[in-house]
Amino acid sequence: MKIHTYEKLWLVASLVLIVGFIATITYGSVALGITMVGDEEPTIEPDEISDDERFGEPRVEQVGENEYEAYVIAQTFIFQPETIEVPADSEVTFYVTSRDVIHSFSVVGTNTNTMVIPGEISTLTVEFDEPDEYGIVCNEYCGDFHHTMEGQLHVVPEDEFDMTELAVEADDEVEIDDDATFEVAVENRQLEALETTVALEIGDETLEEDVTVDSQMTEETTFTVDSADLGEGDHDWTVTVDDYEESGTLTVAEDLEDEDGNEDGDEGDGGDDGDNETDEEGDTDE
Amino acid sequence: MSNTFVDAYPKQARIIRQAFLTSFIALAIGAFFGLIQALHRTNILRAIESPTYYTVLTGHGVFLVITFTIFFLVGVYQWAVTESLERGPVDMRFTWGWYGLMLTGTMLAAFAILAGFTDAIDVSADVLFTFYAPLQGHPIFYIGLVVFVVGTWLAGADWFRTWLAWKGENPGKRIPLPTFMVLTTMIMWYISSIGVAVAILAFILPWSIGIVESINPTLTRTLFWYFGHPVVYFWLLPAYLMWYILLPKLSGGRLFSDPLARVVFILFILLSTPVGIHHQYLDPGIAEGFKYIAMTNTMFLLLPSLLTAFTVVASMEHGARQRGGKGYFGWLKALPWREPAFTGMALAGMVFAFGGFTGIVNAGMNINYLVHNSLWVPGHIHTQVGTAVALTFMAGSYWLIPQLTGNRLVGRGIALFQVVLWFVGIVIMTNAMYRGGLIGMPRRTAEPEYEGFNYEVAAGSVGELNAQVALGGTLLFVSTMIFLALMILTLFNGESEPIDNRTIPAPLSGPEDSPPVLDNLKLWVAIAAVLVVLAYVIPLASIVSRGGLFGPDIGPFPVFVEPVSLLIETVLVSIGW
Amino acid sequence: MSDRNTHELSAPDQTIDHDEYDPVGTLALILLYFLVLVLMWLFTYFIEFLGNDPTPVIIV
Amino acid sequence: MRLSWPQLLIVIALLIVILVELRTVLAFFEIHLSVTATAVLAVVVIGALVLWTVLSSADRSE
Repeated sequence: MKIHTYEKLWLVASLVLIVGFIATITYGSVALGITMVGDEEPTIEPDEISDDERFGEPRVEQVGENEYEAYVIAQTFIFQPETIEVPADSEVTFYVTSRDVIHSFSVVGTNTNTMVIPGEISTLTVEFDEPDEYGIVCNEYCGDFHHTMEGQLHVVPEDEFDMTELAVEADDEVEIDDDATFEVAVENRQLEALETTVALEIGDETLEEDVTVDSQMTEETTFTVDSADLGEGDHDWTVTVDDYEESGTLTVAEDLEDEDGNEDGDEGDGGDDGDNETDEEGDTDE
Repeated sequence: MSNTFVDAYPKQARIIRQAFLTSFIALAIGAFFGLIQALHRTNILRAIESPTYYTVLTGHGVFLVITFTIFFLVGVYQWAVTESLERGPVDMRFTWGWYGLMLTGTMLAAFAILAGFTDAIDVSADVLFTFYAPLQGHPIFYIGLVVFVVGTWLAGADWFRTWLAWKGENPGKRIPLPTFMVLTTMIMWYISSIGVAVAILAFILPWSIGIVESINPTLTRTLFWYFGHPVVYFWLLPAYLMWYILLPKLSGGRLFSDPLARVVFILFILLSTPVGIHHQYLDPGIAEGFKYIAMTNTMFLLLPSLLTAFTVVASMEHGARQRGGKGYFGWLKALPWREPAFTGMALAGMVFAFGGFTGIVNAGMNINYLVHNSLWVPGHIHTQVGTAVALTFMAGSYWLIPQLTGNRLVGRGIALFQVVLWFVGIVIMTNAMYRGGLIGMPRRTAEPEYEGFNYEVAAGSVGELNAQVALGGTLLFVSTMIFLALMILTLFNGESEPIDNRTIPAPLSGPEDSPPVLDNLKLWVAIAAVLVVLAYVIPLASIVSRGGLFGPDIGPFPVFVEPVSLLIETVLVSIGW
Repeated sequence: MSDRNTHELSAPDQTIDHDEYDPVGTLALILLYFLVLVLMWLFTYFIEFLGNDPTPVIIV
Repeated sequence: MRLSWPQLLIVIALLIVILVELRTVLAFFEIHLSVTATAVLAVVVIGALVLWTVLSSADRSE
């Protein structure tokens, strides 16, 4: 076969180029440890996601000193959780799966980018050094409102980050002379124990209690207020734990009208109707 | 003295004209849809609701990369086979048969897509060109695709039959180069289109009709990409054929090397298919090892294109030197830039060389994190298919249409302007697309700007990138319209003299310089089959064992669309749909 | 008028055969292309890609 | 004319392309050309080219 010398030269140069490209990619994988989304995770049935212990409640979880795992669900046309919050200087593994069609999970302006296929779980481990705010988009067409599918990723300064959750269960109305109770639950999902103070402000009273919440535990505190001290009328109250706040209003009445229709199936404590249940995250019944 | 193709083969010229006509109608609709998209996603003109954007996008993709390119391909290949074997098909009725089948398939798929514009018909297929399950289109869409693909298979069979008949009449002769290119392309197409046929016939179609309940999305996606990368070469190879066969002649020279051209096409048979997983670098459920193998295969697939670059440029240089060109770069001035067919192809080749780089980035496994599904990707597609292929087809038409009609080309100067306008338009548009992709702007979205964040633009602003996309898109649309107008005028131009001679000069280094084993097509098919088996059996087995053949219980997601604005409907009605 | 539609040259000024033809211009162009590819690759990989943190990595 | 009209057309097209790409390349080196500046630059460069081509032909025709 007759091949011109120049063409032979070009053939060699082409092979050098090709090998060079492959070498660069291999260098990235081996020396820099850049890893591809793979098949390490077992499959998951899309209609069993809600019962799954990881995806049942999409969230961020702390698994090591600076290590976190984020369980994320993509579905038409939202991400759950909508905002993911992690501390700076941490290592986060995202586990992402889809409830319906093929989506993607792409942190805009970064290499954190993966397809999300129903039945599969995409895993990506990345390091966040600096605080920042990123957008997350679905970059695979997933239906007619695909362009509205977005989320947020907040990398917050370490000292501003915690995984505390505050929930307050308080009476709405009490008859004068009865005690009003405030059940405060403080959950600490971090690995370190949380030492803090729970404070209730109502009227001009302030009640405080120091609590220590162990890792992955919930500590409950109950404040009792004598409604006679407050007097008849509406009283605003606020419960504070660190940066978290819950507030509501307590009505102290002379005589409570009997309201029938206690439709809360899940609360069987017949005595006081009109429970005011608040929850920090707002995603209760799943 | 007229010596055109239509003089020699009037019956064949007729079917080729018909294929080109179909192709150009698809081009017109596809280009119009492209204009709507360019103006919509940049928020310059929103004549449609955003959900309708995806109907338009599906149409843009299917009409341009399936109908426009493949109908043009069958036209060019019919020309190449007839011209190089110096004979027509064994039975012209069979030829019209496959054309009819392709047309029927196109009409069915087009109906399913366009019905998405109206609520009056309960049919739609807003699933885009890739139709990833569990997004579900109407069964008519899938049936249309299958019928179309079967039509192309029969077209290939027709050319093989013609070749076998020729072989009987010419024992011991080497396969003429153009026919060799046609046959090798079709072999590649047979091997690769099995993937999409299985995906549709075994899984998606039964599921869309309701015979099976569920689907394994990773499996159908992998089968799609098994076909989805080689199909890119199916669009590209007719352009290669024109670069190898027509461009040297138009430059005033001869093809530099026939043997290397054969080697290049054989490499495409061998390497086009076992690379599809490079579209799935970011897919969960496929091990990194398979991705790495696909990456090395893909990188070696650069080789035939790099070799082509040398051979084609050397053929052009040969022409320029015969025309008195001198120096290391001075010879470029001696090329026939006045000739739109030449200039269009040369510019297309230049864009292709640049776009090749962006393809290397796409092929690089881990760097895919940077660009995957970003606007970078349609940037790449528009430089490669949208220019290397489309502009070559348009430029080629300026030479071929007079050959097929016997009519002189109308407006040669305007034609020159048209190809140059395309070149400028594509660079302006894709430059913004690449830059947008690098800052993470997604592809395939009606509204790429979001509420919760802003892009960090390295240079300029998002508004500027948008303006550039819209401007480039508009220039491309105008260029397409000029092209189509010239085609129509040429079709009705009675003036027939003089038209370029149809003879193709012999290559500088002919087939006699290459070993006959290159023409042993069975051997290459066998090797290609082994490579495909090696590359795909284990990944497919793994995908099936993970997700099941019919997958987990995933409900279908029929894609419906809001009623469209009056504008589009009126336009479509006026086009005749 | 005679060759308004014939392409510019039907008959080249001279004929050059295979053995007397060295595509030096092609070689020059393609080596330039080689260089451009290498530079663009280095830029895209090491600056655009590796600078686009955070990147999924294996943490040992 | 130093360049034929088709050649002139192609050189102009190449110049437009080079300017568009040059702007991107410069931006990577923190040199930001505004759209207006680029447009002005384009007009100047292309204008100079056209003048150079056309005037030289006037010389010869005299």
